[in-house]
Amino acid sequence: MDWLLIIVLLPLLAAAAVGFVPGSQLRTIRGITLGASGLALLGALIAFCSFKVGGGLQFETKWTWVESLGLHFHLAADGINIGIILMGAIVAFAAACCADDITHRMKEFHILLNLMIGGILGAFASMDLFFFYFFHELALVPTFIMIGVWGRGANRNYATYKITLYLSLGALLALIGLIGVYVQTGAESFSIPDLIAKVRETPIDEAAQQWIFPLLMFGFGILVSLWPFHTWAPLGYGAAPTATAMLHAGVLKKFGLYGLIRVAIPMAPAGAQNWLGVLAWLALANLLYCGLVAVRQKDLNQLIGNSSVAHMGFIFLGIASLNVIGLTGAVLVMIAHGLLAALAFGLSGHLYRQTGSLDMSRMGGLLRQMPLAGTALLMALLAGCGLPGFANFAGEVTIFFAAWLAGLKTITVIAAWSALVIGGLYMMRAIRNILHGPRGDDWAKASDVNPLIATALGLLLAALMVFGFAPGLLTKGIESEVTKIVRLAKPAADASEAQATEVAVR
Amino acid sequence: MEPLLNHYLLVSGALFAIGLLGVIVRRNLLIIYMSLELMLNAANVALVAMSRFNGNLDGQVMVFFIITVAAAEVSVGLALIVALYRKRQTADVEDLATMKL
Amino acid sequence: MNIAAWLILLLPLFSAVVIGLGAFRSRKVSAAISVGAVVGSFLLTLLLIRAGGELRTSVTWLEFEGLQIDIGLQIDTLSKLMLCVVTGIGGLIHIFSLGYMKEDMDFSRYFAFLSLFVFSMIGIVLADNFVMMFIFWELVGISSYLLIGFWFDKSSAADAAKKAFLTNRVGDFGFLIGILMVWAALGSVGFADLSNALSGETAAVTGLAGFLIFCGAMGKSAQFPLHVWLPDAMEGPTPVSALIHAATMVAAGVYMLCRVFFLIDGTWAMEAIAWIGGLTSLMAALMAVQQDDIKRILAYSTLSQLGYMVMAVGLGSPDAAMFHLSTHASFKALLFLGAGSVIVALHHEQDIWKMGGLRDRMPRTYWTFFIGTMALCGVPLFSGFFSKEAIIDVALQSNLLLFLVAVFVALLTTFYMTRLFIVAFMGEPRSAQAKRAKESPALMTVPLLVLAVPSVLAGYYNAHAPNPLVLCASLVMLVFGMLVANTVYSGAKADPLPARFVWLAKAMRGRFWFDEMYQWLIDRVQENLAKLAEAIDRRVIAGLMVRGTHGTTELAGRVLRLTQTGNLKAYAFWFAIGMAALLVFTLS
Amino acid sequence: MLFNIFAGLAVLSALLVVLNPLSRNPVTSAMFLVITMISISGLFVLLGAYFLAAVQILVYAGAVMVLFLFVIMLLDLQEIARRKLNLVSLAMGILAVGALFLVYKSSLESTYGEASQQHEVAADADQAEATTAKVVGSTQALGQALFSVGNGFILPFEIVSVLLLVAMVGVILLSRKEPG
Repeated sequence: MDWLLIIVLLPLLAAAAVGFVPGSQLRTIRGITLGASGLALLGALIAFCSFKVGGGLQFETKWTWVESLGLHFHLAADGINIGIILMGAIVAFAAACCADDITHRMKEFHILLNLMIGGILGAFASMDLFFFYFFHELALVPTFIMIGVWGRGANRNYATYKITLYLSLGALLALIGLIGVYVQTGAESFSIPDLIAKVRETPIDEAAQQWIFPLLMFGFGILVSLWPFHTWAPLGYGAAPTATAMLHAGVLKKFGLYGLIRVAIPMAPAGAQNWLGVLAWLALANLLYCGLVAVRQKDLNQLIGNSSVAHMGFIFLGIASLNVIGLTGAVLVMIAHGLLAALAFGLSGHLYRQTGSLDMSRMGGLLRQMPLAGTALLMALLAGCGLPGFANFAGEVTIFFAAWLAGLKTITVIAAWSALVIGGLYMMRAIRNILHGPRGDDWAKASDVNPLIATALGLLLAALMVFGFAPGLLTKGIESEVTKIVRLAKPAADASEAQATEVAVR
Repeated sequence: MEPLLNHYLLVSGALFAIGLLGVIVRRNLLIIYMSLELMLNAANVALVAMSRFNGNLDGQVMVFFIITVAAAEVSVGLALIVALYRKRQTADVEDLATMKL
Repeated sequence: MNIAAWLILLLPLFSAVVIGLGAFRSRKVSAAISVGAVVGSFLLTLLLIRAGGELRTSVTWLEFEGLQIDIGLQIDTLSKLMLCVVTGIGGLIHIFSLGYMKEDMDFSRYFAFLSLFVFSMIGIVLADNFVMMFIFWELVGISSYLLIGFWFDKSSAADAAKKAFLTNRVGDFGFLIGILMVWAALGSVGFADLSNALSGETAAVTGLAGFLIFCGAMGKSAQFPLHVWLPDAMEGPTPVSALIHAATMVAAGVYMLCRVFFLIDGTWAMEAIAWIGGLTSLMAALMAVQQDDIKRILAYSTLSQLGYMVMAVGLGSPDAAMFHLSTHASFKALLFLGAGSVIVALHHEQDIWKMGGLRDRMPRTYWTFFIGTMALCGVPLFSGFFSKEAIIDVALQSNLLLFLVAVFVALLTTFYMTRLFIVAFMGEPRSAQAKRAKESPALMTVPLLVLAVPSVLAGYYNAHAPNPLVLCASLVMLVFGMLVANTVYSGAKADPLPARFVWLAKAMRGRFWFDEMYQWLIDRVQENLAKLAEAIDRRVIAGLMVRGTHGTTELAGRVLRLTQTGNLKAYAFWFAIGMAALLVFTLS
Repeated sequence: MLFNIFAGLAVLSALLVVLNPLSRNPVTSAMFLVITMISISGLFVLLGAYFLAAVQILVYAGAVMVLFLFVIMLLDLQEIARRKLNLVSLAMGILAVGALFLVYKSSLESTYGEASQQHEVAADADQAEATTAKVVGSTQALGQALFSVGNGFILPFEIVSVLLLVAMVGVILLSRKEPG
């Protein structure tokens, strides 16, 4: 059963269906979106459960589209992206539930939302460079429109322009990199498995890799708010409507990282070797710098935005360590952070709906006022600062071990400090200002979450806990794939890798 | 001595240069227009010389077409100048700078 | 047998989850589940102790080539002893808080957090590898955060909880780096593999790693630099203070030191640990002398006793430390619960100068508090005497200066405990509530009586003939302390000491201004760093790079506009020049 | 010999059209333009393009120059007003034209210069009688070249006629006096 096809097509069909429904029927529109994302979630769950670890590409659909270019509509799942697709489906369903704070032009919003969900799931499921990029753009453009039209806050336009310019530039750089890869590998097929097979015998020549990898790295880096190019993230999420912020921060932002692991490292290993040192330092800047900025934030959304940028620093560090543990940890944190960011933005959306402002200095004592949302926010913020029991902790510990093994000792120490202490500081300060202490004056009539949002948040929390208590579910599948990539990326260093493991076993 | 091809081309170049000089230096629109005609004729001379020395008539046919087009162009150009003059009461290039950005 | 071990761990978690999910609606059900879970674990521990012998079971949690992290249980004499302490005293405290928290509206939430705490504490005790210990280390941190900040409406409680968590986090940072270093050097995280993989030449690395791991213990057991959070943690309900800040959590640090003793044995980390322990005990004792809040005095006394234990480990005898840990757990829990019953009787009055004359009003609390004080001061025949004397003995053999410190601290302990006892229980009631105080209900006093038994008998667990010099030294200190305190404080209306030693008393009362120092440090370093980061974020990146590109494009636009002069002749000229240049370029 | 007369006359009168020292009146430059046209048609005759010479005189000298004079009279411009010579534009003009002419001359040298002179002369010698005999730009030859099917000039010829029609309509429209 090719589940992936169903998962990807459902939201796109829903988008078309919503197109036909007249604008006035709000309930039917919401019904269609919820139904589509719900079924997609179900499909993803079944696919995840019936996934055989280490069984190579599964649930494969491959339609040749342009024979001469070697371009196929090729969806497939292996260890790495099955977890991410499941996370994407969960976040998509949660975002659909939390999308009821949209008041005007509901129909257009839902069409864009469905397109975005379809784009996201398609991007992570496609094994073909062309569709890999196409679906990403399909998901990215609705984000700009949604922030522009339904955004909130004073500097909404500025934020929209900024996010559009930054992400388009990033996407462009990445596109050039991808084309470079396609051309350099003899240009007869777009599908990633063939490219990897081809690169295995005749790798791209050294000089070409030196410019392909930085292009891909900085292109994807901008998409994922790497340090110097991160200012769009907190601003954009501050201004975005709840559903968009959840989907973009949660899932779409991981596209760049997934691209790095899936395309950049296997295709340009030599390039990777000397550029990943730079990436490690930038990742550290991400972690430390954005953590510090987050400490100073007064607005909840800005704080969550900055903390999610800091979490990206983790994933970059995992990738930069370029060993099996690091890459597995990176994918694990990607999934964990996806769920966490969605949860956090869902809750901040709920808070925003109560009084129209997210200024933390005026909040207070909300745990008493809205117990359900309060406890969910408490758990979300604690998961944010890496509390065991949630999936983030498992990923972060793995990455610390990997970075130490890869010899980035000082970076790991500073990263640990910024993650544990600074992360703890701004999360605790947020909990203290929002949930504890006497109640803020204008929050008297704040109400708790309605059942629909409650189920969405519950789902996210459950997923975080499940992967927190048993990360093995994910890591086994990821590790089998990642070992192939690492062996490709570091053939020479394999001896040292084997030697490292041999020391460990002794 | 028998005039050679590059003599003719030299003459045509000189005529063209003078025409261009007229267009750049003079301020009266009509004079500019005349020097424009001059440049056209320079081209004709070159073409006929080429057809004479290359041995086929294509050059001359080309000149024939150029003359007709030039005629059409002169008529329209002069009509424009008349309309312009009637509106602006001047034919001096310096004053007609409305195209300035 | 394995199931029993797993059950001990999972029972409290099961109770926390059940209460959290649904049972919190009814008070009785949640209380029953929580107490049942703890008592169940206690019984299972007794079962395991009777069965005897070592036991190891583990389940893989996260596994890569080169890194094997699993959830493993290790039952041996050390963990059995600690399990007894945790589940036994935990159970008694659960029963005590049934009475103590009766009229509190968040009754079931309290028991859920308590069960969560017991679960994470047992996790630390049973852990057989570093990462699992780190996981439960953090879980203990978060459950103590939840319990300290239980009455989160009070902003002082919320701040205290935040402070406790963050200080623990600093300790955990050191702990994590220590684990990474050990793993990198010896290749594994499991204690078993580590102990046999340990060879001579890695001593240098394990020294630093050992000290970093001690940082983790420092955070949790509130040793010298990271001790600021413990006094403020008294904001939580008293049974919480008893459970967390007397018996179990703070002892986790000492237990961990004993568990990884083979790692730090013989390295330079030992002296550092010994000195930090000694310093903490001295400083805490000094601070305790001038405190007025009954719970704060007990908190500082816990700090100084912990200093003793850490010093004992630092001087090379983890057994003395564990022995003192177990005896201390019982009588300190007794003292805290006694204080709890006094506070309930006086309607949440915690200042000892408002108490007085409780001797005849609350006989049972009085007598149990008396036994606890005697044990703490190390009066012979009580448990405290044997364990404290063992530590002083160890100090005598290896480090004379620390021996003097230990003896002086014993004097201070006796002094402030007798001061507390006399002011609180003797003399005339100094306030209306003190007059109307009456004995707490049986539900609260029974645990006191039950705890009084181990406070006396626990000492004979491995009683041995005390060294004569140490014996007479401690006796002299004991008598001298009691006499001085008696003369100074019997019948005193207010504290006379500040009059006599003005600046010393002020320093003690102000807790040597560590809080202010840390606050100043945080404001200077942290806030400025954050301000700097935000300024850069706004000006350099957002301003320079974004405005920059925007500015340059506009400038280019304006320059190009200048070329459109509207002058026909200029156009012709440029046209000609362009043609010439093009021709030159193409023809050349 | 005849070539030098005609070429010299053409260049001289062209110069006078542009930089007329005597009077700034456009009529004089128009007259000199007529002389240039005539001398160019003379050159055409020398080159054997008799039909074109005739057309040149008829169309250019006849029609175009008359049109010019007609417009000059219509606008009765007094060119005398502005005497001061704008040196800057003069210098600009000379500079541009000079650059362009030099480039032209240098390219002429390289293609038809002495280097290729000998080759040219040799080729020219035997070629001279053949070409003069063959290519005579008489009306009949030009007509055949224009209208024979093979050359493919028929379509352009039709297009040109349409062009002339359009030009006429345009002129009428442009020079119509506003009714208001």
